[in-house]
Amino acid sequence: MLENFLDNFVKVFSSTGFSAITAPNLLMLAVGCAFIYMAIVKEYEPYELLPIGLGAILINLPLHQMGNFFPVLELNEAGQVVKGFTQNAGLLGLAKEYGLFTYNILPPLIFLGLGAITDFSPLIANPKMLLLGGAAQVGVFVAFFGSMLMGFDLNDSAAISIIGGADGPTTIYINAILAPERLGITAVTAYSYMGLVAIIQPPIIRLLTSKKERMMKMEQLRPVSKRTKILFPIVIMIISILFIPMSAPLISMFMIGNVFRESGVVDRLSRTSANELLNIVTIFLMLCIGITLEGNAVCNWETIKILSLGLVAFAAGTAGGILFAKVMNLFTKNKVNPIIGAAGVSAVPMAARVAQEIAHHEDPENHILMHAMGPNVAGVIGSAIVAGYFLSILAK
Amino acid sequence: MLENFLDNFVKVFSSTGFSAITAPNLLMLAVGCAFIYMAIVKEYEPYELLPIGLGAILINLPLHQMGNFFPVLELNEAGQVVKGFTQNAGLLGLAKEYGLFTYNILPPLIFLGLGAITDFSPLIANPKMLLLGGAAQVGVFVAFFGSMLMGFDLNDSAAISIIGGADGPTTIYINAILAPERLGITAVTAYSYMGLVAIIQPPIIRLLTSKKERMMKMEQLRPVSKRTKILFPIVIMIISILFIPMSAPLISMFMIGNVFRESGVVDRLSRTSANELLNIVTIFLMLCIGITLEGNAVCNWETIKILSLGLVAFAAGTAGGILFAKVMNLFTKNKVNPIIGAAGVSAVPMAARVAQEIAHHEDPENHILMHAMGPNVAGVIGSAIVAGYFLSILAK
Amino acid sequence: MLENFLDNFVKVFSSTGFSAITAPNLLMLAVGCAFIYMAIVKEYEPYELLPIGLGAILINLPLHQMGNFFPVLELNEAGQVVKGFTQNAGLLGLAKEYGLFTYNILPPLIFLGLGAITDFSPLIANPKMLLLGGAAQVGVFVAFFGSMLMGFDLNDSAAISIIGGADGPTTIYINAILAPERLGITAVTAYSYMGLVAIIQPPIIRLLTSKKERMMKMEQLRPVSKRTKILFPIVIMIISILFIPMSAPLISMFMIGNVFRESGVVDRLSRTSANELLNIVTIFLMLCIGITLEGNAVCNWETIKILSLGLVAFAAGTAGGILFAKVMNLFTKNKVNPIIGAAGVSAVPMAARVAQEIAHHEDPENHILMHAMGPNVAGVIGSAIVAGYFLSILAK
Amino acid sequence: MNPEFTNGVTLMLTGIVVVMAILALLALSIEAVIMVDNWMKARARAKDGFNKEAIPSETRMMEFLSDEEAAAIGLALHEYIEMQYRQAGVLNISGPEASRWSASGRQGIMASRLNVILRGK
Amino acid sequence: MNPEFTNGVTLMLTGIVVVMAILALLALSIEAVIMVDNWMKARARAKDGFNKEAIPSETRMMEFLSDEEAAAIGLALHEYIEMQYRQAGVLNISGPEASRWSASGRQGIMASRLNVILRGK
Amino acid sequence: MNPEFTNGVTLMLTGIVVVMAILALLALSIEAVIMVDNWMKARARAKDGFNKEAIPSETRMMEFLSDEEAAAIGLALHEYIEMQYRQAGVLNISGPEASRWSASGRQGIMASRLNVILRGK
Ligand code: NA
Ligand code: NA
Ligand code: NA
Repeated sequence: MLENFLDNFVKVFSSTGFSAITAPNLLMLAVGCAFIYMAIVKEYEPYELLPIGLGAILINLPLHQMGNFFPVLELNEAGQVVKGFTQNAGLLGLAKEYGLFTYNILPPLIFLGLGAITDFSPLIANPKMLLLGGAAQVGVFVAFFGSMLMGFDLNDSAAISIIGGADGPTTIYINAILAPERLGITAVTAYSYMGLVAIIQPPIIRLLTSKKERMMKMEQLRPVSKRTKILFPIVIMIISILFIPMSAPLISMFMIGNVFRESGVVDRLSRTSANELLNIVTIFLMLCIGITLEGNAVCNWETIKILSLGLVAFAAGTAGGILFAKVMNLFTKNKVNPIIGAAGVSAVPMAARVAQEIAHHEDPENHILMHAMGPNVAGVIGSAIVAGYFLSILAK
Repeated sequence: MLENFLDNFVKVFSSTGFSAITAPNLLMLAVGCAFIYMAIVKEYEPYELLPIGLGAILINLPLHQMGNFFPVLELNEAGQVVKGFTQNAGLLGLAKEYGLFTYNILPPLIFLGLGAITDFSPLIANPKMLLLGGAAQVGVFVAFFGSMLMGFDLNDSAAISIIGGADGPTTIYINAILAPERLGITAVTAYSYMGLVAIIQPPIIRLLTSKKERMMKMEQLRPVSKRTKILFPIVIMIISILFIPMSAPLISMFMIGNVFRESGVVDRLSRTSANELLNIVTIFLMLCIGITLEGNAVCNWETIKILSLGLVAFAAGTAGGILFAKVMNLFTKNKVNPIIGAAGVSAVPMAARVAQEIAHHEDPENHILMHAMGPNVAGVIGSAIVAGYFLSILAK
Repeated sequence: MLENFLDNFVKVFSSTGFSAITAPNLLMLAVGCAFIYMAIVKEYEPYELLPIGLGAILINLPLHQMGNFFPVLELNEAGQVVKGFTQNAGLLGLAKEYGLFTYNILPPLIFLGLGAITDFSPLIANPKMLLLGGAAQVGVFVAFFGSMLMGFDLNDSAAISIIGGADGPTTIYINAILAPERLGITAVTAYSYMGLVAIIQPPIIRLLTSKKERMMKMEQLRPVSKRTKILFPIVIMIISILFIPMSAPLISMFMIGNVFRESGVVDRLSRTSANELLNIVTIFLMLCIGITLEGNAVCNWETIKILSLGLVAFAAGTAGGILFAKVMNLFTKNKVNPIIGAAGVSAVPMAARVAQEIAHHEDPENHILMHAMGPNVAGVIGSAIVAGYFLSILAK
Repeated sequence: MNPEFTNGVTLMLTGIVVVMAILALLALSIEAVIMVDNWMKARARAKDGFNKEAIPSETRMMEFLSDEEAAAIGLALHEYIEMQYRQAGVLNISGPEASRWSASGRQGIMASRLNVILRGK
Repeated sequence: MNPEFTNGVTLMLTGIVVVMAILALLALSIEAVIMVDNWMKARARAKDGFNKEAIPSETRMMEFLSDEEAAAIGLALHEYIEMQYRQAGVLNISGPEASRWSASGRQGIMASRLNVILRGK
Repeated sequence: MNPEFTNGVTLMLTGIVVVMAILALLALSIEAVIMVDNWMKARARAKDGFNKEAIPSETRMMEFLSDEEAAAIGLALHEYIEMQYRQAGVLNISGPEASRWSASGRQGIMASRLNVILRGK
């Protein structure tokens, strides 16, 4: 009996996490805590970094099944089913597998909600801002080139470079298809730099613009009618998807959400897309990202490379937007303050706020926030199209 | 290198939707826009027609995967698994496949929400209104007969004729089982005629009733106690399902939602069923209906036949309700205004409003709205039982 | 033709539920109605007993498919797939199968919501209350011993004894793994006794304490800083899961929900976890529990045994908490009123209210509610750890 | 006539009969429920001396009142109840039940119903 | 240079061109939509005698008003509309449309817009 | 005694010991967290000259105030803060932080706490 008792103790203690925890796990536990600190104390992107941090802590505590998923079927080489369903899957493992890797439905759902909270008026009032949103995508292509130089293959390079799009769900969507094993790191890199945009962008803006340029005032945006606001998402959806069908999952849900919002006749659908549905999906998407950060999988040189490529992408996107704005000013009548080009990287709405703050600092009477919102939301559309382009060329 | 560059261009342009778009697609894009116009400008059933229109536009833009679904398994004739899961499924394709075709869970979920927002008091106060709700189902059987005359087989006839039930989720539920390939058209026909009920019903009502009949006043409904309101859904659920077990998916969820509502002790469940859950399910169900409207599948003579059968069903249901009310008046003491028989087709609450407006137009002192709500909600129960009856007889 | 007509009638009537209903079904229909009565009229745990009662009524009406589930695959002995998906599954059957038996994700989702509405301050202010929450788990172990005496095997004994934890989702979680065929009865037993805690506990409390003990006042709890409130769930999560990895599904979601709540920076996630998500999951979890109460499956002697073991567990847990509080008072400076030990069984917040009422009855100036909340929430943590312990030792 | 068609016609006719029969049965069941309800009300009236159930329902009264009005009326009436009604001893309202009434003015409407009864007596 | 690398470079360059071209096309389409919108507004103005669309949108006005203020203004203006505006016969507001306006003060804001027009005439 | 039964009994006893041990460890950890928290508060007090954490929490104060009252107090106090507190130079509140405070009266409660401190000095 006592023997039994001791046996049981041994059994319990050998099933504790202490036997399996590794140094990379401990490192990632610290990183998870750091994310939580950044989210709560610094308020950097708390809706992403807090659940990601919690997920990272959870997955680095060993031997539990919350992040597990075993395939519905296990086949032998004769195509015979060796094993069917198993209980041994966890809530977050299931959400990750079905929500991202197998079906990739969480990012489009996020986009439905984002569509329902996005006001495209500043962009509709000044459609050429779409070009600034496009120019900032140069960051993606520069990072793509950089990734290839660092030895990543085409799929991996595309998946990494999209970090420069500065859109979380777009980054997650394309990585879940092209480079699922690296999804956590790329998503976290994107969100971290988005949280740090107020630190990354200002020096680049100051470097590439003169004080006179930064002090440029822009005229009041023309008013936008309700009819135009309803037609805008429908037109964008039709044209984008006709040209780049692979952009449909992101663009269509984004624009459907926006029609819900602007139509004014389906208030319940619009509110639910923008609130409960968006919140529920955010909880699971971000916890899923968190549980991809298992120490033994992510502690390697590749992670360092991705972190630096992400930084290059953000910087190049910022520069691309600013320089394109300056070029555009050579050919157009209504000049734009080149600072708003930097908002084209997306990171909605932080990058637009950065532009506002710099302009406001140079001239306290100058308010360019609404003008910066144009390229800012255009950058979201731009990145979704870039993602569709990559998938058309690269996905199997 | 330049060659490569051009090659890439060719690759991109051959992957655009232009190469694959067909005339029926273009027609359905126009139809999708027309639905959106009707929803926003005319406010005809916006909660259904707006997302359906958006889904129709999306699916008629070719070559994207949003509406795709590939089965979990592909088997060869030896029962061996040739292929397992595939990434190549889209959000709405999944929702359609799992939500409707494979599991058919979206319509019962809608019914849960409808139960939580339905007040059965006018029906409880005057239970014989259930018979008017039944009489209006004659439209279903007339359309069933018409479908057979037009050469549809039994399953197809049942699936088409349920349009006369004027209940969206019931129509969708039974079509997903008996005639999935035609689901989009029947659902859209039902919702469109429901939107047009104020145009379809008045001439039939005027034709079948005299001015004196239309001016009939009805006495105040007796008050209904809370206890009766709670017992009503439980009793309806037990009896209906005992007699027609196949009506369970619709009737049980409808009545469970109503118990949540009337019990007064589970306010959180009642609110969530009636709001967030109903809204989320509506978004996906209606987008799913939209993506069944792929041009090449729906542009054919059958669609025209279904549209006319649907109209016959609505008209016959309206007539059935009115005539039965007149017959009932021959045998009962408390006479009913026969107009309220027309409300038995369901199309909650528009048909009841039509009855009110006609009566009110004949005599501005006459208010029969609450009386018309009786057959109106009874029609929902009636159609669900008809659906269960069809499934008992026909489903494999 | 007439023959056909009569044939059809026979077909319809042979498909009614009357042909298949059994005496146990009728008994369970009465039990379902009794649950609804208790929920609405007595307001005993209405959020659980009302939907459970409705589900029980539904499943005891025969021949419908709402509770059915047929596996995705049917294999022959050669591992070949004989049959794939089938339409013949019902909404609640699917929810039960995927939500509980196969994946067991509903209980952790409930815990996410509970975390977001739980205030751990009273426990943080006085951490030794955790020991009272632990001592009340003695009820689980006593019931475990009793189950073995009654001839249940180890898995069954563990699954039954967890009723003494007085936590619905924990009971459901562990039963779905260790004794799925008995899930409905154990869950219903747990919820019923939780509803009756105000009847079960007082005599035991009065038996084991003197009037003087019951009149003991406790000093004001020390204030708890926001920083501590945020660190608490993170620390609990890390330590519990490190020691008992199998407790992760319940503990991690509970604590993640609590971090959402206390962080103050993700209000949307916290609100959604605590409201819409919790409500939606409650609806389906409770209806699922209801449909496990099929008469022919549950009407047997085992059910009577489980009901008595559950009562023993509640009583022993209450006693364990009280006696441990008295022992603790021998060794500590700040004495506790031993009544609050009874709150350690969980049944949040009813058991804490029982403690308050008894103390308040002895001395109208004595308010121990907040002190009783400490062991009360500690009991939830304690039971989740016990569940993890059972699963580490017993689960395959 | 082909057999499928005949089959369809009988299916249709059976359907009409079956559906109407079930709905008629449902109507009768509801009448039965109402009878039981009335009987229970009568019994309660015989026992308590007045008819609680006959009073216009909360919901119907609420239609004519804003939330603020309901709250005001409810609170005022609750005071009245506390003072007078419980003296009348007709109902034994106390403890949590009483505080639940006063908690929200909306629930006070229930009090107003009782008030109507008292004065009507 | 290895072929994968060449491939990548051309992919990158094609990408920039394709993405910019599509965005430019989108910008042009939006301009086209705005032109159509302006033309429809002009036509409506020619037909109705005033420009409904040019008025600051509901949303924008709402920003400066609390819900209560909006409700008060809306209700007051609805009375004004009922009396004066319909005499002016510019718009044919009646029946359910009119009652929908009065239903909620928020929708009354729409009335206030028309009021601005009337007075501005 | 059969081995399954023995096994069960040891399992039960081990369980009690393990669970109590873990809960005791959790209790000790919480005490440790509280000690760290107190040490950080003390350090902050030493640095800032007053104890920010010791003030009743926002939540607790809010219980006694309606939203309107909180807003009013908050706005008034924000003015006070802007004028006086920043002169005191104890905290460096400016830019977005300051405007966030004034944005919502609820956050102004935080200002009221600082006010309490100032006056208490
Ligand atoms: Na972007
Ligand atoms: Na109907
Ligand atoms: Na417990």
